[in-house]
Amino acid sequence: MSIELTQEVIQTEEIYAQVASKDAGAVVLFLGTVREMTSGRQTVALDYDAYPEMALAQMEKLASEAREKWPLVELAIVHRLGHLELGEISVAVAVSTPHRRDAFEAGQYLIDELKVRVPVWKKENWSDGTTEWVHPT
Amino acid sequence: MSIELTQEVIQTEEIYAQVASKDAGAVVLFLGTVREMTSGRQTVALDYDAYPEMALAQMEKLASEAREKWPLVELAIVHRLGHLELGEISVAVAVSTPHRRDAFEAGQYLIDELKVRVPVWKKENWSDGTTEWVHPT
Amino acid sequence: MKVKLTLFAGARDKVGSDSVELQFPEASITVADVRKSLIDTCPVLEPLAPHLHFALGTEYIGNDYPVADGAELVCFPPVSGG
Amino acid sequence: MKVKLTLFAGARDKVGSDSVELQFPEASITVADVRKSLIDTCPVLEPLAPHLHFALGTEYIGNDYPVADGAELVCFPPVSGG
Repeated sequence: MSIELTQEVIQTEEIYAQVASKDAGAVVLFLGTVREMTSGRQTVALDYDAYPEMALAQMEKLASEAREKWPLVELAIVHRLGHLELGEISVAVAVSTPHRRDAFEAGQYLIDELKVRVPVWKKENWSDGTTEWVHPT
Repeated sequence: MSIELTQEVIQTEEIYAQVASKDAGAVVLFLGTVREMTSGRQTVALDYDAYPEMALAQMEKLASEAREKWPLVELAIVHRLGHLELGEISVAVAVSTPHRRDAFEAGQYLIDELKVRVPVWKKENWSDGTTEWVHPT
Repeated sequence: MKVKLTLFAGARDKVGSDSVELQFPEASITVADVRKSLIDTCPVLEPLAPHLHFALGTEYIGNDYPVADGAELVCFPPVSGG
Repeated sequence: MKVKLTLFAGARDKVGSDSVELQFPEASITVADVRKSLIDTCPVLEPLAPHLHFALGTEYIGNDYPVADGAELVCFPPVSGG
Protein backbone atom coordinates (compact mmCIF):
# COMPACT_ATOMS: atom_id res chain seq x y z
CA MET A 1 0.00 0.00 0.00
CA SER A 2 1.31 3.42 -0.95
CA ILE A 3 -0.14 6.68 0.43
CA GLU A 4 1.71 9.81 -0.48
CA LEU A 5 1.78 13.60 -0.89
CA THR A 6 4.28 14.79 -3.45
CA GLN A 7 5.66 17.95 -5.03
CA GLU A 8 6.85 15.93 -8.05
CA VAL A 9 5.04 15.19 -11.32
CA ILE A 10 2.85 12.06 -10.93
CA GLN A 11 3.84 9.30 -13.38
CA THR A 12 1.12 6.79 -14.27
CA GLU A 13 3.70 4.03 -14.87
CA GLU A 14 4.94 4.37 -11.25
CA ILE A 15 1.42 4.29 -9.85
CA TYR A 16 0.61 1.23 -11.92
CA ALA A 17 3.77 -0.51 -10.69
CA GLN A 18 2.63 0.04 -7.09
CA VAL A 19 -0.58 -1.95 -7.59
CA ALA A 20 0.42 -4.50 -10.25
CA SER A 21 0.18 -8.10 -9.00
CA LYS A 22 -0.25 -11.58 -10.40
CA ASP A 23 -3.06 -12.02 -7.85
CA ALA A 24 -5.06 -9.30 -9.59
CA GLY A 25 -7.02 -9.52 -12.83
CA ALA A 26 -8.13 -5.89 -12.83
CA VAL A 27 -6.58 -2.50 -12.16
CA VAL A 28 -8.50 0.77 -12.06
CA LEU A 29 -6.45 3.93 -12.12
CA PHE A 30 -8.20 7.26 -11.59
CA LEU A 31 -6.34 10.46 -12.41
CA GLY A 32 -7.55 13.95 -11.60
CA THR A 33 -6.10 16.50 -14.02
CA VAL A 34 -6.03 20.30 -14.21
CA ARG A 35 -8.89 21.33 -16.51
CA GLU A 36 -8.77 24.64 -18.35
CA MET A 37 -12.43 25.69 -18.21
CA THR A 38 -14.60 25.71 -15.07
CA SER A 39 -18.16 27.05 -15.43
CA GLY A 40 -17.06 29.23 -18.33
CA ARG A 41 -13.98 30.67 -16.58
CA GLN A 42 -10.45 29.99 -17.80
CA THR A 43 -7.78 28.60 -15.47
CA VAL A 44 -4.09 29.03 -16.23
CA ALA A 45 -2.76 27.04 -13.24
CA LEU A 46 -3.70 25.65 -9.84
CA ASP A 47 -1.89 25.75 -6.51
CA TYR A 48 -2.57 22.90 -4.08
CA ASP A 49 -2.00 23.24 -0.35
CA ALA A 50 -2.58 20.70 2.43
CA TYR A 51 -2.50 20.05 6.13
CA PRO A 52 -0.10 17.20 5.42
CA GLU A 53 -0.25 15.12 8.64
CA MET A 54 -4.04 15.04 8.60
CA ALA A 55 -4.23 14.55 4.83
CA LEU A 56 -2.04 11.45 5.10
CA ALA A 57 -3.94 10.15 8.13
CA GLN A 58 -7.29 10.59 6.37
CA MET A 59 -5.99 8.91 3.23
CA GLU A 60 -4.83 5.94 5.36
CA LYS A 61 -8.27 5.80 6.92
CA LEU A 62 -9.96 5.75 3.50
CA ALA A 63 -7.61 2.99 2.44
CA SER A 64 -8.57 0.88 5.48
CA GLU A 65 -12.25 1.43 4.80
CA ALA A 66 -11.85 0.38 1.17
CA ARG A 67 -9.95 -2.75 2.23
CA GLU A 68 -12.84 -3.71 4.49
CA LYS A 69 -15.42 -3.19 1.76
CA TRP A 70 -13.64 -4.78 -1.22
CA PRO A 71 -11.05 -7.57 -1.71
CA LEU A 72 -8.21 -5.27 -2.73
CA VAL A 73 -4.89 -6.79 -3.71
CA GLU A 74 -3.03 -3.46 -3.73
CA LEU A 75 -3.92 0.19 -3.38
CA ALA A 76 -2.14 3.50 -4.02
CA ILE A 77 -3.21 7.10 -3.40
CA VAL A 78 -0.97 10.03 -4.21
CA HIS A 79 -1.88 13.72 -4.17
CA ARG A 80 0.29 16.36 -5.78
CA LEU A 81 0.91 19.65 -3.92
CA GLY A 82 2.31 22.98 -5.10
CA HIS A 83 1.96 24.67 -8.48
CA LEU A 84 0.31 22.70 -11.31
CA GLU A 85 0.00 23.68 -14.95
CA LEU A 86 -2.96 22.83 -17.20
CA GLY A 87 -3.29 19.12 -17.91
CA GLU A 88 -1.03 18.00 -15.05
CA ILE A 89 -2.15 15.20 -12.73
CA SER A 90 -3.27 16.45 -9.31
CA VAL A 91 -4.32 13.13 -7.81
CA ALA A 92 -3.97 9.43 -8.60
CA VAL A 93 -5.95 6.59 -7.04
CA ALA A 94 -5.16 3.03 -8.08
CA VAL A 95 -6.55 -0.31 -6.93
CA SER A 96 -6.00 -3.85 -8.07
CA THR A 97 -8.52 -6.64 -7.42
CA PRO A 98 -9.18 -10.18 -8.64
CA HIS A 99 -12.31 -9.03 -10.55
CA ARG A 100 -13.09 -5.75 -12.24
CA ARG A 101 -16.37 -4.69 -10.63
CA ASP A 102 -14.62 -4.35 -7.25
CA ALA A 103 -11.84 -2.28 -8.78
CA PHE A 104 -14.29 0.23 -10.28
CA GLU A 105 -16.32 0.47 -7.07
CA ALA A 106 -13.30 0.85 -4.79
CA GLY A 107 -11.63 3.39 -7.08
CA GLN A 108 -14.75 5.51 -7.19
CA TYR A 109 -15.25 5.28 -3.42
CA LEU A 110 -11.69 6.38 -2.74
CA ILE A 111 -11.77 9.45 -4.98
CA ASP A 112 -15.31 10.44 -3.91
CA GLU A 113 -14.37 10.30 -0.22
CA LEU A 114 -10.95 11.87 -0.74
CA LYS A 115 -12.65 14.91 -2.23
CA VAL A 116 -14.83 15.49 0.82
CA ARG A 117 -12.56 14.43 3.68
CA VAL A 118 -8.87 14.90 2.93
CA PRO A 119 -7.61 18.38 3.91
CA VAL A 120 -6.18 19.56 0.61
CA TRP A 121 -7.23 22.82 -1.04
CA LYS A 122 -6.79 24.25 -4.48
CA LYS A 123 -6.36 27.86 -5.45
CA GLU A 124 -7.47 28.84 -8.94
CA ASN A 125 -5.18 31.08 -10.98
CA TRP A 126 -7.74 32.58 -13.36
CA SER A 127 -6.77 33.92 -16.78
CA ASP A 128 -7.75 37.47 -15.68
CA GLY A 129 -4.85 37.43 -13.19
CA THR A 130 -6.93 36.92 -10.04
CA THR A 131 -6.55 33.99 -7.68
CA GLU A 132 -9.21 32.31 -5.57
CA TRP A 133 -9.30 29.49 -3.02
CA VAL A 134 -11.88 26.88 -3.91
CA HIS A 135 -14.03 26.10 -0.87
CA PRO A 136 -17.13 24.24 -2.04
CA THR A 137 -20.04 24.96 0.34
CA MET B 1 -9.34 8.30 -30.43
CA SER B 2 -7.09 5.27 -30.46
CA ILE B 3 -8.34 1.71 -31.09
CA GLU B 4 -5.69 -0.94 -31.42
CA LEU B 5 -4.69 -4.60 -31.33
CA THR B 6 -1.04 -5.12 -30.47
CA GLN B 7 1.55 -7.85 -30.01
CA GLU B 8 3.66 -5.47 -27.88
CA VAL B 9 3.67 -4.93 -24.12
CA ILE B 10 1.03 -2.34 -23.16
CA GLN B 11 2.53 0.70 -21.41
CA THR B 12 0.23 2.66 -19.10
CA GLU B 13 2.13 5.90 -19.77
CA GLU B 14 1.39 5.62 -23.52
CA ILE B 15 -2.29 4.90 -22.93
CA TYR B 16 -2.51 7.86 -20.57
CA ALA B 17 -0.84 10.12 -23.14
CA GLN B 18 -3.52 9.15 -25.68
CA VAL B 19 -6.34 10.49 -23.51
CA ALA B 20 -4.67 13.33 -21.58
CA SER B 21 -6.22 16.73 -22.34
CA LYS B 22 -6.54 20.14 -20.73
CA ASP B 23 -10.28 19.87 -21.47
CA ALA B 24 -10.53 16.90 -19.10
CA GLY B 25 -10.57 16.90 -15.31
CA ALA B 26 -10.77 13.12 -14.95
CA VAL B 27 -9.15 10.08 -16.51
CA VAL B 28 -10.15 6.50 -15.79
CA LEU B 29 -7.79 3.82 -16.97
CA PHE B 30 -8.85 0.19 -16.72
CA LEU B 31 -6.24 -2.54 -17.13
CA GLY B 32 -6.96 -6.23 -17.38
CA THR B 33 -4.02 -8.31 -16.21
CA VAL B 34 -3.09 -11.99 -16.29
CA ARG B 35 -4.12 -13.44 -12.92
CA GLU B 36 -2.43 -16.56 -11.60
CA MET B 37 -5.35 -18.32 -9.90
CA THR B 38 -8.76 -18.93 -11.50
CA SER B 39 -11.28 -20.94 -9.46
CA GLY B 40 -8.45 -22.69 -7.65
CA ARG B 41 -6.47 -23.58 -10.79
CA GLN B 42 -3.03 -22.14 -11.51
CA THR B 43 -2.27 -20.36 -14.80
CA VAL B 44 1.31 -20.01 -16.05
CA ALA B 45 0.48 -17.98 -19.17
CA LEU B 46 -2.32 -16.98 -21.54
CA ASP B 47 -2.48 -16.89 -25.33
CA TYR B 48 -4.85 -14.38 -26.91
CA ASP B 49 -6.20 -14.81 -30.43
CA ALA B 50 -8.61 -12.59 -32.34
CA TYR B 51 -10.55 -12.12 -35.53
CA PRO B 52 -8.75 -8.83 -36.00
CA GLU B 53 -10.92 -6.99 -38.56
CA MET B 54 -14.09 -7.67 -36.61
CA ALA B 55 -12.44 -7.03 -33.23
CA LEU B 56 -11.36 -3.58 -34.40
CA ALA B 57 -14.76 -2.85 -35.97
CA GLN B 58 -16.58 -3.87 -32.78
CA MET B 59 -14.22 -1.79 -30.63
CA GLU B 60 -14.93 1.22 -32.91
CA LYS B 61 -18.64 0.60 -32.48
CA LEU B 62 -18.32 0.49 -28.68
CA ALA B 63 -16.36 3.72 -28.80
CA SER B 64 -19.14 5.42 -30.82
CA GLU B 65 -21.76 4.18 -28.39
CA ALA B 66 -19.77 5.49 -25.43
CA ARG B 67 -19.35 8.87 -27.13
CA GLU B 68 -23.12 9.10 -27.54
CA LYS B 69 -23.77 8.23 -23.91
CA TRP B 70 -21.08 10.32 -22.17
CA PRO B 71 -19.22 13.58 -22.92
CA LEU B 72 -15.87 11.95 -23.61
CA VAL B 73 -12.89 14.15 -24.37
CA GLU B 74 -10.66 11.27 -25.50
CA LEU B 75 -10.84 7.48 -25.54
CA ALA B 76 -8.38 4.65 -26.08
CA ILE B 77 -8.88 0.88 -26.28
CA VAL B 78 -6.02 -1.49 -26.87
CA HIS B 79 -6.06 -5.29 -26.66
CA ARG B 80 -2.89 -7.35 -26.53
CA LEU B 81 -2.65 -10.53 -28.63
CA GLY B 82 -0.22 -13.45 -28.52
CA HIS B 83 1.54 -14.98 -25.52
CA LEU B 84 1.22 -13.22 -22.13
CA GLU B 85 3.00 -14.04 -18.90
CA LEU B 86 1.49 -13.68 -15.42
CA GLY B 87 0.85 -10.10 -14.43
CA GLU B 88 1.05 -8.70 -17.97
CA ILE B 89 -1.63 -6.30 -19.24
CA SER B 90 -4.06 -7.95 -21.69
CA VAL B 91 -6.37 -4.99 -22.25
CA ALA B 92 -6.40 -1.27 -21.54
CA VAL B 93 -9.42 1.03 -21.71
CA ALA B 94 -8.94 4.73 -21.04
CA VAL B 95 -11.35 7.66 -21.12
CA SER B 96 -11.01 11.30 -20.23
CA THR B 97 -14.00 13.48 -19.34
CA PRO B 98 -14.64 16.89 -17.79
CA HIS B 99 -16.06 15.25 -14.62
CA ARG B 100 -15.20 11.98 -12.94
CA ARG B 101 -18.56 10.19 -12.72
CA ASP B 102 -18.76 10.02 -16.52
CA ALA B 103 -15.22 8.64 -16.74
CA PHE B 104 -16.02 5.77 -14.35
CA GLU B 105 -19.31 4.95 -16.09
CA ALA B 106 -17.88 5.07 -19.60
CA GLY B 107 -14.80 3.04 -18.61
CA GLN B 108 -16.93 0.35 -17.05
CA TYR B 109 -19.32 0.26 -20.03
CA LEU B 110 -16.46 -0.14 -22.49
CA ILE B 111 -14.77 -3.03 -20.70
CA ASP B 112 -18.10 -4.77 -19.87
CA GLU B 113 -19.21 -4.65 -23.51
CA LEU B 114 -15.78 -5.48 -24.89
CA LYS B 115 -15.82 -8.69 -22.93
CA VAL B 116 -19.10 -9.87 -24.46
CA ARG B 117 -18.87 -8.52 -28.01
CA VAL B 118 -15.30 -8.20 -29.26
CA PRO B 119 -14.04 -11.41 -30.94
CA VAL B 120 -10.93 -12.10 -28.90
CA TRP B 121 -10.31 -15.41 -27.14
CA LYS B 122 -7.90 -16.51 -24.49
CA LYS B 123 -6.33 -19.91 -24.09
CA GLU B 124 -5.30 -20.91 -20.57
CA ASN B 125 -1.89 -22.52 -20.10
CA TRP B 126 -2.51 -24.39 -16.85
CA SER B 127 0.31 -25.32 -14.49
CA ASP B 128 -0.36 -29.04 -15.15
CA GLY B 129 0.79 -28.55 -18.75
CA THR B 130 -2.65 -28.63 -20.37
CA THR B 131 -4.12 -25.82 -22.43
CA GLU B 132 -7.76 -24.82 -22.80
CA TRP B 133 -9.70 -22.23 -24.80
CA VAL B 134 -11.93 -20.14 -22.56
CA HIS B 135 -15.43 -19.96 -24.03
CA PRO B 136 -17.81 -18.74 -21.34
CA THR B 137 -21.29 -20.14 -21.95
CA MET C 1 -26.01 -24.03 -52.61
CA LYS C 2 -22.67 -23.63 -50.92
CA VAL C 3 -21.50 -21.70 -47.83
CA LYS C 4 -17.95 -21.28 -46.56
CA LEU C 5 -17.27 -20.80 -42.83
CA THR C 6 -14.07 -19.43 -41.34
CA LEU C 7 -13.56 -20.79 -37.82
CA PHE C 8 -11.76 -19.27 -34.84
CA ALA C 9 -10.34 -20.30 -31.47
CA GLY C 10 -11.85 -23.44 -29.89
CA ALA C 11 -14.05 -24.10 -32.94
CA ARG C 12 -11.03 -24.07 -35.28
CA ASP C 13 -8.98 -26.29 -32.96
CA LYS C 14 -11.74 -28.84 -32.47
CA VAL C 15 -12.37 -29.14 -36.21
CA GLY C 16 -8.65 -29.08 -36.91
CA SER C 17 -9.05 -26.61 -39.76
CA ASP C 18 -9.66 -22.87 -40.05
CA SER C 19 -12.46 -23.30 -42.58
CA VAL C 20 -15.33 -25.61 -43.53
CA GLU C 21 -17.43 -25.74 -46.71
CA LEU C 22 -21.08 -26.72 -46.36
CA GLN C 23 -23.49 -27.85 -49.11
CA PHE C 24 -27.25 -27.27 -48.99
CA PRO C 25 -29.97 -28.76 -51.21
CA GLU C 26 -32.29 -25.84 -50.34
CA ALA C 27 -32.31 -22.63 -52.39
CA SER C 28 -33.05 -20.45 -49.38
CA ILE C 29 -31.41 -20.87 -45.97
CA THR C 30 -30.75 -18.95 -42.77
CA VAL C 31 -28.00 -18.94 -40.15
CA ALA C 32 -30.02 -21.55 -38.20
CA ASP C 33 -29.65 -23.96 -41.13
CA VAL C 34 -25.92 -23.25 -41.33
CA ARG C 35 -25.55 -23.98 -37.63
CA LYS C 36 -27.39 -27.31 -38.02
CA SER C 37 -25.40 -28.35 -41.08
CA LEU C 38 -22.12 -27.41 -39.39
CA ILE C 39 -22.85 -29.79 -36.48
CA ASP C 40 -23.88 -32.58 -38.89
CA THR C 41 -20.61 -32.11 -40.75
CA CYS C 42 -18.44 -31.63 -37.63
CA PRO C 43 -20.08 -33.51 -34.71
CA VAL C 44 -17.11 -32.52 -32.55
CA LEU C 45 -18.70 -29.03 -32.34
CA GLU C 46 -21.93 -30.37 -30.82
CA PRO C 47 -21.21 -29.22 -27.22
CA LEU C 48 -20.47 -25.68 -28.46
CA ALA C 49 -23.34 -25.61 -30.98
CA PRO C 50 -25.94 -23.50 -29.15
CA HIS C 51 -23.25 -20.96 -28.21
CA LEU C 52 -21.56 -20.50 -31.59
CA HIS C 53 -21.71 -16.98 -33.00
CA PHE C 54 -21.92 -16.19 -36.70
CA ALA C 55 -20.74 -13.05 -38.45
CA LEU C 56 -20.79 -11.64 -41.97
CA GLY C 57 -17.75 -9.46 -42.47
CA THR C 58 -17.41 -7.61 -39.15
CA GLU C 59 -21.06 -7.78 -38.02
CA TYR C 60 -22.85 -10.38 -35.91
CA ILE C 61 -25.78 -12.07 -37.66
CA GLY C 62 -28.65 -13.82 -35.86
CA ASN C 63 -30.32 -17.20 -36.47
CA ASP C 64 -32.96 -15.69 -38.79
CA TYR C 65 -30.45 -13.95 -41.03
CA PRO C 66 -30.83 -15.15 -44.67
CA VAL C 67 -27.65 -16.63 -46.12
CA ALA C 68 -26.91 -16.32 -49.84
CA ASP C 69 -25.39 -18.97 -52.08
CA GLY C 70 -21.61 -18.67 -52.01
CA ALA C 71 -21.66 -16.68 -48.77
CA GLU C 72 -18.47 -16.61 -46.71
CA LEU C 73 -19.36 -16.41 -43.03
CA VAL C 74 -17.36 -16.42 -39.84
CA CYS C 75 -18.10 -18.74 -36.93
CA PHE C 76 -16.70 -18.65 -33.41
CA PRO C 77 -17.42 -19.68 -29.81
CA PRO C 78 -18.19 -17.19 -27.02
CA VAL C 79 -15.52 -14.50 -26.74
CA SER C 80 -13.17 -14.27 -23.76
CA GLY C 81 -11.07 -11.17 -24.32
CA GLY C 82 -10.34 -8.57 -21.69
CA MET D 1 -9.23 29.67 29.30
CA LYS D 2 -7.21 29.84 26.13
CA VAL D 3 -7.40 27.99 22.77
CA LYS D 4 -5.00 28.18 19.85
CA LEU D 5 -6.20 27.64 16.28
CA THR D 6 -4.00 26.86 13.30
CA LEU D 7 -5.63 28.07 10.09
CA PHE D 8 -5.33 26.76 6.53
CA ALA D 9 -6.04 27.89 2.97
CA GLY D 10 -8.75 30.56 2.55
CA ALA D 11 -9.20 30.94 6.33
CA ARG D 12 -5.48 31.64 6.80
CA ASP D 13 -5.37 34.08 3.87
CA LYS D 14 -8.47 36.02 4.98
CA VAL D 15 -7.16 36.38 8.54
CA GLY D 16 -3.65 37.13 7.27
CA SER D 17 -2.06 34.78 9.78
CA ASP D 18 -1.66 31.03 10.14
CA SER D 19 -2.82 31.04 13.74
CA VAL D 20 -5.21 32.78 16.15
CA GLU D 21 -5.39 32.68 19.95
CA LEU D 22 -8.82 32.88 21.54
CA GLN D 23 -9.69 33.69 25.20
CA PHE D 24 -12.79 32.34 26.98
CA PRO D 25 -14.26 33.43 30.35
CA GLU D 26 -16.04 30.03 30.63
CA ALA D 27 -14.36 27.00 32.22
CA SER D 28 -16.05 24.53 29.90
CA ILE D 29 -16.49 25.05 26.15
CA THR D 30 -17.15 23.13 22.94
CA VAL D 31 -16.17 23.51 19.30
CA ALA D 32 -19.37 25.54 18.79
CA ASP D 33 -18.08 28.15 21.26
CA VAL D 34 -14.72 28.22 19.50
CA ARG D 35 -16.44 28.78 16.15
CA LYS D 36 -18.45 31.68 17.61
CA SER D 37 -15.45 33.29 19.28
CA LEU D 38 -13.36 32.94 16.11
CA ILE D 39 -15.95 34.92 14.12
CA ASP D 40 -16.16 37.61 16.85
CA THR D 41 -12.36 37.92 16.78
CA CYS D 42 -12.03 37.67 12.98
CA PRO D 43 -15.27 39.01 11.40
CA VAL D 44 -13.69 38.53 7.98
CA LEU D 45 -14.41 34.79 8.42
CA GLU D 46 -18.14 35.36 8.82
CA PRO D 47 -19.13 34.14 5.30
CA LEU D 48 -17.15 30.92 5.80
CA ALA D 49 -18.28 30.44 9.42
CA PRO D 50 -20.95 27.73 9.06
CA HIS D 51 -18.67 25.73 6.75
CA LEU D 52 -15.44 25.82 8.76
CA HIS D 53 -14.13 22.42 9.87
CA PHE D 54 -12.27 21.80 13.12
CA ALA D 55 -9.75 19.08 13.85
CA LEU D 56 -7.72 17.90 16.82
CA GLY D 57 -4.50 16.41 15.59
CA THR D 58 -5.51 14.47 12.48
CA GLU D 59 -9.19 13.85 13.36
CA TYR D 60 -12.26 15.90 12.61
CA ILE D 61 -14.20 17.08 15.68
CA GLY D 62 -17.86 18.13 15.69
CA ASN D 63 -19.64 21.12 17.22
CA ASP D 64 -20.37 19.27 20.49
CA TYR D 65 -16.79 18.20 21.06
CA PRO D 66 -15.50 19.52 24.45
CA VAL D 67 -12.41 21.68 24.15
CA ALA D 68 -9.81 21.76 26.97
CA ASP D 69 -7.94 24.78 28.26
CA GLY D 70 -4.75 25.24 26.27
CA ALA D 71 -6.03 23.08 23.39
CA GLU D 72 -4.39 23.53 20.00
CA LEU D 73 -6.96 22.94 17.27
CA VAL D 74 -6.90 23.16 13.52
CA CYS D 75 -9.48 25.10 11.51
CA PHE D 76 -10.04 25.08 7.77
CA PRO D 77 -12.69 25.74 5.11
CA PRO D 78 -14.26 22.98 2.96
CA VAL D 79 -11.61 20.91 1.22
CA SER D 80 -11.11 20.95 -2.56
CA GLY D 81 -8.45 18.40 -3.31
CA GLY D 82 -8.61 15.82 -6.06
